[in-house]
Amino acid sequence: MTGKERIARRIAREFRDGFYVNLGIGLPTMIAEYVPAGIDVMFQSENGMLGVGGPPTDDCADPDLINAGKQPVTELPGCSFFASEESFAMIRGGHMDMSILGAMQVDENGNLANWTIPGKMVKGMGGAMDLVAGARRVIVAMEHQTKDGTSRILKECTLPLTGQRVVHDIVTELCWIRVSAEGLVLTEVADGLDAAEVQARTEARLLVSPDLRVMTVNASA
Amino acid sequence: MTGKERIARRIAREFRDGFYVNLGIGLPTMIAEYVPAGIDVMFQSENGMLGVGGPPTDDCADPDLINAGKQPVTELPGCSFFASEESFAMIRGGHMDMSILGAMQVDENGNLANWTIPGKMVKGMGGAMDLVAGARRVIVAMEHQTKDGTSRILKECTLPLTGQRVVHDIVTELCWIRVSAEGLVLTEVADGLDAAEVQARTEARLLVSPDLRVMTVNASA
Amino acid sequence: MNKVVQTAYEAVADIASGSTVMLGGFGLCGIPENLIAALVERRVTGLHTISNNMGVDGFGMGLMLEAGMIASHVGSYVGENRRLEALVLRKELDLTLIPQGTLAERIRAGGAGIPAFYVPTGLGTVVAEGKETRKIGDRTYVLEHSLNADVALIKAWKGDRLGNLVYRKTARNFNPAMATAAKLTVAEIEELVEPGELNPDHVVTPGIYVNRVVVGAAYRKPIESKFIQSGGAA
Amino acid sequence: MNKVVQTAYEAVADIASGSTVMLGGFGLCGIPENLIAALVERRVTGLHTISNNMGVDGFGMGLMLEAGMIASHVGSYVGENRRLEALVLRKELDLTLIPQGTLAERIRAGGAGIPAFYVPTGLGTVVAEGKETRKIGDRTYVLEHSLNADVALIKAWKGDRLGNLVYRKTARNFNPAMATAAKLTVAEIEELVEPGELNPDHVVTPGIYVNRVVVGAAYRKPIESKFIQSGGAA
Repeated sequence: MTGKERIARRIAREFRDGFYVNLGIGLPTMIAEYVPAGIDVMFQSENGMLGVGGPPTDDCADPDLINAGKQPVTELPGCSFFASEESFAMIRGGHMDMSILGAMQVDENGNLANWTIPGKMVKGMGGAMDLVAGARRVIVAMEHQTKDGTSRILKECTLPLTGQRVVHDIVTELCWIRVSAEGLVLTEVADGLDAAEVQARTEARLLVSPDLRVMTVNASA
Repeated sequence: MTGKERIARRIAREFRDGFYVNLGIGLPTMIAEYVPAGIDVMFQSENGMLGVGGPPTDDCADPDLINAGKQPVTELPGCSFFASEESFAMIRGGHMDMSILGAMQVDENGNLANWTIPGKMVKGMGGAMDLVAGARRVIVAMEHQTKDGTSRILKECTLPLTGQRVVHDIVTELCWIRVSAEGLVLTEVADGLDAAEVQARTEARLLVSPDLRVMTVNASA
Repeated sequence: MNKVVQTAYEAVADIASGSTVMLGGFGLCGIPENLIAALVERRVTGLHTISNNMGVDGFGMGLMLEAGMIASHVGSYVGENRRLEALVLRKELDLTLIPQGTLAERIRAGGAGIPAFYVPTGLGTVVAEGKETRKIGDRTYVLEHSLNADVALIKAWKGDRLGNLVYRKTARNFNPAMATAAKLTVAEIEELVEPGELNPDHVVTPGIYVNRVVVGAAYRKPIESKFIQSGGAA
Repeated sequence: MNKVVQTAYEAVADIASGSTVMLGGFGLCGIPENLIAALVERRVTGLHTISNNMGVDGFGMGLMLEAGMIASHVGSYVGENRRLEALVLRKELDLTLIPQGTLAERIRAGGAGIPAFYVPTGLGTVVAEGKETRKIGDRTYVLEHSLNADVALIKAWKGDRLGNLVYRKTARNFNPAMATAAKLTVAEIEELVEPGELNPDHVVTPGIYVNRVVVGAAYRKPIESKFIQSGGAA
């Protein structure tokens, strides 16, 4: 099981029956594959769809039916389509139970940076700023460190922010971290690791929960 | 021809092909009957319909299909239904070519009062304040005087306003008055009347247009 | 995911006295008849209602008024309701009248996470009194705030167990906006269909906004203009 | 009332250089392919465009960019467009990036007569810099202003000669809001139907918002994620 898959599987365990969830582009999109059996979750795509299904077979792809990552998707029974301003009314209005998105940096205050590198990358924030400002619970799903081993969980973000004090939880292949008023609280660590090892790979200071547990991941979907 | 019918017929002559018009409750609703031949006008009803048709035969009345006066109406081909917030986005956003409504009082500044008599009448403004604030052209259609002969066109409204400086034209059975920055300008008088006679029945001061004409009314629809 | 409850009574069983309640409808068109009846049966009191109108004497919200359930009301038009007029003139009911478009937009804003916005409506009138005004471009506007509620009781035409709703003709009116603006949204529908039966391009209220769905029965749907002419016997 | 014009070229014939132009679509989904082609053919220049994205190298608004027609752009995401990135880094094109939901709401506000409104989005980030903030209740919000345009070029699925429009699946996106926010709205459709053929309960854009309707042809509709993988050859 890859680190990304472990993250996706762990987050999927947070879903409850009847949840409405927005999944960001990239790693978060994988989470849809691991919804626990017996649980109905409706996925929203901010370009204007609720009830997003998985990818179509290649010859059934409909160019009028894509997700926010511009990938072709399918319709689930009971899905609906709506315009952009309605989609973001839904997001901004606090109707999404959960928004799960990737990050370049997160910090001790729950600040998130995931949209730009000044002077280098001109892409845009898309719907990310709206999602972090509007969802009831914002979960960052990302690999713990960059490819060169730099921590993505910092004392203070150095890149331009996507949102200020918006992140509720950070999930990586190593651990689950809850953002609290006191700071970052380590609540789960991957099997075989301990808190000190996670801290060693993290710039931000981690408080250790008295209930620290092993991060369990369902093997089956 | 009654005075009300004369008002309705005169205003209908202002319609141009392709106009979108909101007609208020009462006298203004009558105007729909007199749209000149060869002219397509789409009537809006602020409860959420564009393309309002005339009244149904009694046994065809549909309780789900009413106008803002709560009267049953019919659908014209190409009509559409929408929610209240969309209807008023349409009105407030300046998309209606014309809003025609009744009044209790209008004054020299184009102020309009048509919704309440303090201590006596508790009804509410409904959509009137939105209509006068949003339409490109606001025409007041009303009988020139009250039943007891009091002028409804005043130096200054005494009743609580529906809108401040919102009226463009006032049409009564006696005359057409244009509201200008200089004040009220009499532009048309009913056949057989002159400006002095209209002024005698009007509290507000009327400037007389150099192009004063007889108010002509199409006899046929 | 199944939001269907079996009876209107069950659908409103936990609405507490003193709640703020939005009720959909324009006049008697598109009102949740069955939910209103259930609420009257429960006799909750001290309600703060938000609805464009307030029914008529003898029907719709008029029944709630007659049962003494309403402490305050926010709406745009309450003509055709003599009991209400009398209560207000005697100051026994706190009535706030606001422009219909501002009412609709304030409710929409409540559902859309927009706490306040500017409108031209009502400038220089009593509805702007005590409100901030602001010049933007060459026109002056009034600041209006969003409206939310504890409960929205709405009426749709068809719906599915996920809460997806479509409306019929002018019975749509305030229902979709109210569906978005309450902590608990209860939708009364005329016909329950299977998920997927509603064309997803035609869904007006996506299920995310709806907590409970109940199929109504025995609709009366009086036409208000006739109901009043005939003294309530229609 | 007949708003149908015969060719896309005719539909955009009077768009002046220097105009502010809204273009519907999300990525390459729901974009007015024929109107963009006609505009490129006309080579109007100095356009100020408002659109969520800016196509890709070789398709959609990317073609306008390559033809040197765009002076400034307001959008939320322009990834997948290397030419644009280069122009911006060289400061040859004035790019304003704003959150997607704020963009959509600002356009809707432009059509709805709401000059400004408050949102939580972007507080404490670069998009709030220089903007008024305000505490309402227990949260702080950013003041955002409406967006309007001289022209909106939108894409719908079916329409009639009165300008009533319906959209298909996620090709709806920004098109309905943009239809309301411009002085001149030109709608490209795939199929023209008779007035009355569209169920009035299903109409998304009522004809009042639309000035011209043109039936598009030869749709390519590439799927962006595949188009880019295959280097534009899809």
